[in-house]
Amino acid sequence: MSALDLALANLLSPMVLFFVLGVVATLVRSDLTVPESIAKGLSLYLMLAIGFKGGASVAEHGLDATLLLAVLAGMALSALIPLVAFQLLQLTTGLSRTDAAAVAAHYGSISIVTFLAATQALASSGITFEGYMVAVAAAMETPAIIVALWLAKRGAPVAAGGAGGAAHGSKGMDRETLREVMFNGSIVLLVGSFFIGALTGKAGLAAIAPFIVEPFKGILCLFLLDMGVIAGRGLRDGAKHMSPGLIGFGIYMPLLGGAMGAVAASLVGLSVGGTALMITLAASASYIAVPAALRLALPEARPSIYLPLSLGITFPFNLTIGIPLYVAAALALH
Amino acid sequence: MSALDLALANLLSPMVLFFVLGVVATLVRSDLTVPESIAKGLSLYLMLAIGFKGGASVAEHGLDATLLLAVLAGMALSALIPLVAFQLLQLTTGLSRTDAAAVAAHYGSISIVTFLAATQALASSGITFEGYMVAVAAAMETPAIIVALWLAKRGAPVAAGGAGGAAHGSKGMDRETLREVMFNGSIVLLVGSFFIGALTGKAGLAAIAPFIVEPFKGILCLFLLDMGVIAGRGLRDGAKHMSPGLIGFGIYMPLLGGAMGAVAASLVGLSVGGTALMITLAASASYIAVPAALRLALPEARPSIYLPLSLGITFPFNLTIGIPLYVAAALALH
Amino acid sequence: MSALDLALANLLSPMVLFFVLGVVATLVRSDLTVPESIAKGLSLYLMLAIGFKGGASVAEHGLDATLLLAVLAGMALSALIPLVAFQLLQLTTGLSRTDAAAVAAHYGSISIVTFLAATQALASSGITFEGYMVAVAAAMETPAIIVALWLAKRGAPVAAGGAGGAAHGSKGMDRETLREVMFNGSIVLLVGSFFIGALTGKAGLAAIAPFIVEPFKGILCLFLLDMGVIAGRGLRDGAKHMSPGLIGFGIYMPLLGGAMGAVAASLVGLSVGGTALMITLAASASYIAVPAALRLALPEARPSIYLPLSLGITFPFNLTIGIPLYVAAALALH
Amino acid sequence: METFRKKRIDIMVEAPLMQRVLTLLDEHGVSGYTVLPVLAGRGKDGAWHRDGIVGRAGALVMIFCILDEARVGAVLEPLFALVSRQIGIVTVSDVEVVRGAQFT
Amino acid sequence: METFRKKRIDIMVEAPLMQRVLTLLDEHGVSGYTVLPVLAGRGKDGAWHRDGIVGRAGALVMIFCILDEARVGAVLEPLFALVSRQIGIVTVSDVEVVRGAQFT
Amino acid sequence: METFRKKRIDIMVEAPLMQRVLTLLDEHGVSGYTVLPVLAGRGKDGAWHRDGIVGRAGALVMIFCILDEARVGAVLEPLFALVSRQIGIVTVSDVEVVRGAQFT
Ligand SMILES: Nc1ncnc2c1ncn2[C@@H]1O[C@H](COP(=O)(O)O)[C@@H](O)[C@H]1O
Ligand SMILES: Nc1ncnc2c1ncn2[C@@H]1O[C@H](COP(=O)(O)O)[C@@H](O)[C@H]1O
Ligand SMILES: Nc1ncnc2c1ncn2[C@@H]1O[C@H](COP(=O)(O)O)[C@@H](O)[C@H]1O
Ligand code: NA
Ligand code: NA
Ligand code: NA
Repeated sequence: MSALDLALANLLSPMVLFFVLGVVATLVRSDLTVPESIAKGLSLYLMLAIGFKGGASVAEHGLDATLLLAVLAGMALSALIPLVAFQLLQLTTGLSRTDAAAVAAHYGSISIVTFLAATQALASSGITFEGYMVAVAAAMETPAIIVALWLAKRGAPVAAGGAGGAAHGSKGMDRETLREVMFNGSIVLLVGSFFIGALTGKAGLAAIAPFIVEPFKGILCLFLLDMGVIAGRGLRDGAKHMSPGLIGFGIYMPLLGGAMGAVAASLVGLSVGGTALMITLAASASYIAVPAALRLALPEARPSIYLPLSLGITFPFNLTIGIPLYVAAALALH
Repeated sequence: MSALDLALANLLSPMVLFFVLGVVATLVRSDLTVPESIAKGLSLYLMLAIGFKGGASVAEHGLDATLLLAVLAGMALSALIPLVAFQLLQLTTGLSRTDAAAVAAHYGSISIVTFLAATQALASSGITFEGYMVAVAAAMETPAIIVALWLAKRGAPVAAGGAGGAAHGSKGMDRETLREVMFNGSIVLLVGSFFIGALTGKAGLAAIAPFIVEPFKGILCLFLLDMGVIAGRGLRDGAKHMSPGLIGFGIYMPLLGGAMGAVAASLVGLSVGGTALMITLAASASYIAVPAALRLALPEARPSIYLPLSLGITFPFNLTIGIPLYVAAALALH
Repeated sequence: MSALDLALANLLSPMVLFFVLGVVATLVRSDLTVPESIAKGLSLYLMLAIGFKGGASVAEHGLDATLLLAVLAGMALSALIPLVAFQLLQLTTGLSRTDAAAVAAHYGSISIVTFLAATQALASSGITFEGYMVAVAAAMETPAIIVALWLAKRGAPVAAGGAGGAAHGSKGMDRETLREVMFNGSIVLLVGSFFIGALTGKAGLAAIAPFIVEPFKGILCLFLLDMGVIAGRGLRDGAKHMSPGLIGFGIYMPLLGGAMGAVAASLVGLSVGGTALMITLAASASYIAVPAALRLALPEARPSIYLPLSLGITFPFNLTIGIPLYVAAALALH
Repeated sequence: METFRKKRIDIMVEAPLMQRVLTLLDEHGVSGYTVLPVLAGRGKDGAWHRDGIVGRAGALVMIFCILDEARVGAVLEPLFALVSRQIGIVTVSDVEVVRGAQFT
Repeated sequence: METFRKKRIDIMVEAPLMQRVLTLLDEHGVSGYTVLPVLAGRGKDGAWHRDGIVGRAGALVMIFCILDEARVGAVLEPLFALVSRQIGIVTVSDVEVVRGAQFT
Repeated sequence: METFRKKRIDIMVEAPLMQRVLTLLDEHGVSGYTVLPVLAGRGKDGAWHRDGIVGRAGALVMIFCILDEARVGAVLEPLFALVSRQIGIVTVSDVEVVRGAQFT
């Protein structure tokens, strides 16, 4: 299957088209929105389903020796990518140290929905992947935040603390904030479901498959419709804050991160599918866990910069062009 | 299958019975309600599903030449029915010009849930229909509103404007309001899903069928339970505002509109199923798009008149007695 | 299948594990929560599904002569259990008369989710049960409340009235409150769906099975995750209010109630499955209908006592250890 | 623009009691009221949060009613009698309205 | 801690009209506003409840805006012109803020 | 009916910060607080809307706390220190309560 076929198949998948519908609806100023609690419910569903399926497949195929390696590689990527991103931002954009660090954190961390879309793309090309990649995804959320806070504080003491600091007199990310980041609902549900899937295995999966497997694609479409609406809003509201340099960053950074992910994947020795997912994770940018953490630990950083960039530029890029590219790259590497 | 069989089969369908349950629950003053965001989520689901399925069937059976004709016929109906309704209201009820125009708008426009119920009734009688009837439904929402506003303004200049006017100094339905009506969330999702279904066709449908096809009937039941609660509320609160003349109108107007729909359907040359749906659309009265538009463009019109009439009288009538009648009529016409 | 096998199978079922996940998430102070409207939507779904399935199975197997007997037995249990519970509380805990009566009401009434979990446990052991047990469950909700209010008033006149009283000058549970309790949303939906299932039977079930049957287990998992979060909260916040005596009561009372349920079941002559469910109903404690009623009719009783006890102690006990025990007991009795 | 002095009564009350309070307000012929959702709170009876709550018990709602100063006492007395033994609070504050006649 | 006297305008308005009101506030250069959800209410036009409502019509939202006393009149006039024929109410009350400069 | 003068502090704060604020209020021994959901808003940092938002970042909540005038300063100082660099606003207003002793 050529890269072009992949790209077309992906662009014409209901998932991507519903995302586009959401963007268009917002740009024509339609009042099409998904109520907050429905959106939250959908994301709970997605976390539960993807975690459980990952665990169940681990239970089936046994614990691949590379699991630990993959998790460590993921954490390393999550810590390294922000360093690269930070340098590039300082060179190519006029962002303040704080804002640059904040943006960097997003690209080190991951977007689980991008990950989901990639798994669907693999499935529709009949490519399997290591079930534990879900665990890798979870492990990649936090390190980037810690590194970025350290970047922000170096030579910018005033940036220290924020609400966390104020509340605890400490500097940067205090223990309380760290706890909140690591135990944020999405991660706990993802990892918890992973373990439940691993424990209950085939039988457990069979029992709830009609809920978490069959309708999954359709529910993902509805969720991506909502993501499209939010991305469209990000584009509309964020446009004025975005310099060409920043927009460029939102497009080449995922490619750069993805390349680093590819290296890590081949070092670990992942399968084609696993490689594609590792690239995708490295290329994706967070818009849930990281923003929440930064509002606590780095309040001076402007959400009006990092949210539109991650949601309005990088997410759509990965969803439409990035993923098929990453799958093609993974195929080329094997 | 005789009209009576149809009627019975319809009345004893879970859909209708759950609607009745909702009405009864409200009348015994139970606190049974569906949370707003759930109701909104369900309606998003229904729009997405019905739109997508319509598009997919168009993709499968190719673009029937009558599509354009059917859409035009629908728009004509949407524009003509209010004129008839308006005259009847002025003759048979004491409604003010403004209120009469407002009510007329509802009957020219359509109720997508009534349309859904009709498609289910057809399915259970094994009758197929043109997939593009969904597009016809979408096209019928707006014209009625424009005509009704024109009716209200003729000889009642004070009725002009409302919030729209006040905000823009224009008269009647300003461009902003028109945009809001045409791009309201439900329509955008319905039409957007229709196109996505048409683009992705069989493959797309197969991918998300476990979400939008199999559970559809059941989810519709839950939604109709909610509709029953709202209809019951409409009946309870609206009773005091409703004269016998008005109640009568709520019952004979759908029949009259349905008859006009039957004529249009045979002119266009629709199939049995298509005819039944065209009749249903003409007979149904809006309670979402139109009220929202009128609050902006015709604030003097009293919601306490048109909402109970459309929700409490006409919707239940169509759901229980109307639909089987319309299907029987369609069968008789072929 | 030995009691131990049952216990293990139950403990390792996704349902129970997701409940545990919810508890753990709360204890590590994660922000994992299910939005209120989603939780309410899920419970509407569960009521609709369980009621409908019960009705449909009654339609299929015909009206077993024991139906009426079972319902009466259930009501008797609901009225008797509070008397026993009240005595025990007065002897073993320092609770005030009012609080003791309030707690007693919860154990006389039932928890539908515990009932649901038991039906799943039966299903996975391939044990069938009388469909009308759903009706029994509904019938058991109210009597306990009336008895408990009578207990609270005897010799504690001041406890009389509350908002109900204040609003109507009457004492204890006035007619208005009684109506609210009997027509509370859950009951109306449960009973209504039961009748709809009985009316539409096999055909109706076939039509909506993809919504209410296949995904049921999975949706129950999501709901139990939420229950776990609430139970965890109950444990955390309620701990300080709970004496060892009270905690003990939360564990031996279900066993005692269950034993009374076993007697009733064998008198009625229920099947193994029916017996297990009757025991479960008797053993379960309410946390929805009863608290709401007591806030109106017995406001002096402290929710900080009865909610944590029912949600934090008895519900988890029944879900994890109780249910397999009750199934084993039912098997032993036949 | 001319405005008129009125009073605003805010009532935090348990959801199960809401209907009772609204009926009472109706009986006292207030011109209207509004109910706002409440997410979470803490009082002498401890903390609560709506998330995850299925039943109505435990959650609170906030009802506010704008009325004429002259009627405040007449409404407050029975209102307080109704909620006094319940969980909740009642506050009164000053507001100005544009349509004076609308609020009685 | 030093605080500054400001005014708070509360606007209960039908959901379909919300965007119009916010645009108007923007046009008058207020420094910001907040929209609160509303659960239910009753007024001269009868009672309503959000539960089950699918469309936006029928439901209300509550918008409040904190601004300088001097600007109240300038905002209230057109605001009232906009909502006068609609369902809804407008109230004005006193508040103190910590960052005076933030609210204009 | 006798009422007592108290102060009401309204705090609009980002959802991720909510727990911090509540903890601070607890530490200062206020008798209670209430959290209201917020639908949308606009401030110097731009506009936002809850619909569709999945994470907590970006959304705001409104916390109000009724307390004795004497304690306002003691609470406002650290409160402001906590939220000063965050998105959000703080206002103070007058209210009367029926149970004076309940609010400290
Ligand atoms: N001082 C306060 N300020 C604001 N809200 C309060 C206060 N005290 C109590 N409340 C609210 O009223 C509810 C019941 O209070 P209580 O009856 O003291 O438990 C609490 O859960 C809070 O939502
Ligand atoms: N003048 C105002 N009136 C009412 N709410 C405001 C005002 N200014 C800000 N807000 C609210 O506070 C939030 C944060 O404001 P800001 O920190 O200025 O961005 C906004 O999103 C609004 O919800
Ligand atoms: N006196 C009042 N106090 C509080 N809210 C009110 C009052 N009057 C009206 N409202 C609110 O404003 C909405 C519209 O009022 P109306 O235009 O009088 O129908 C009502 O549904 C209530 O939510
Ligand atoms: Na990344
Ligand atoms: Na029509
Ligand atoms: Na029981």
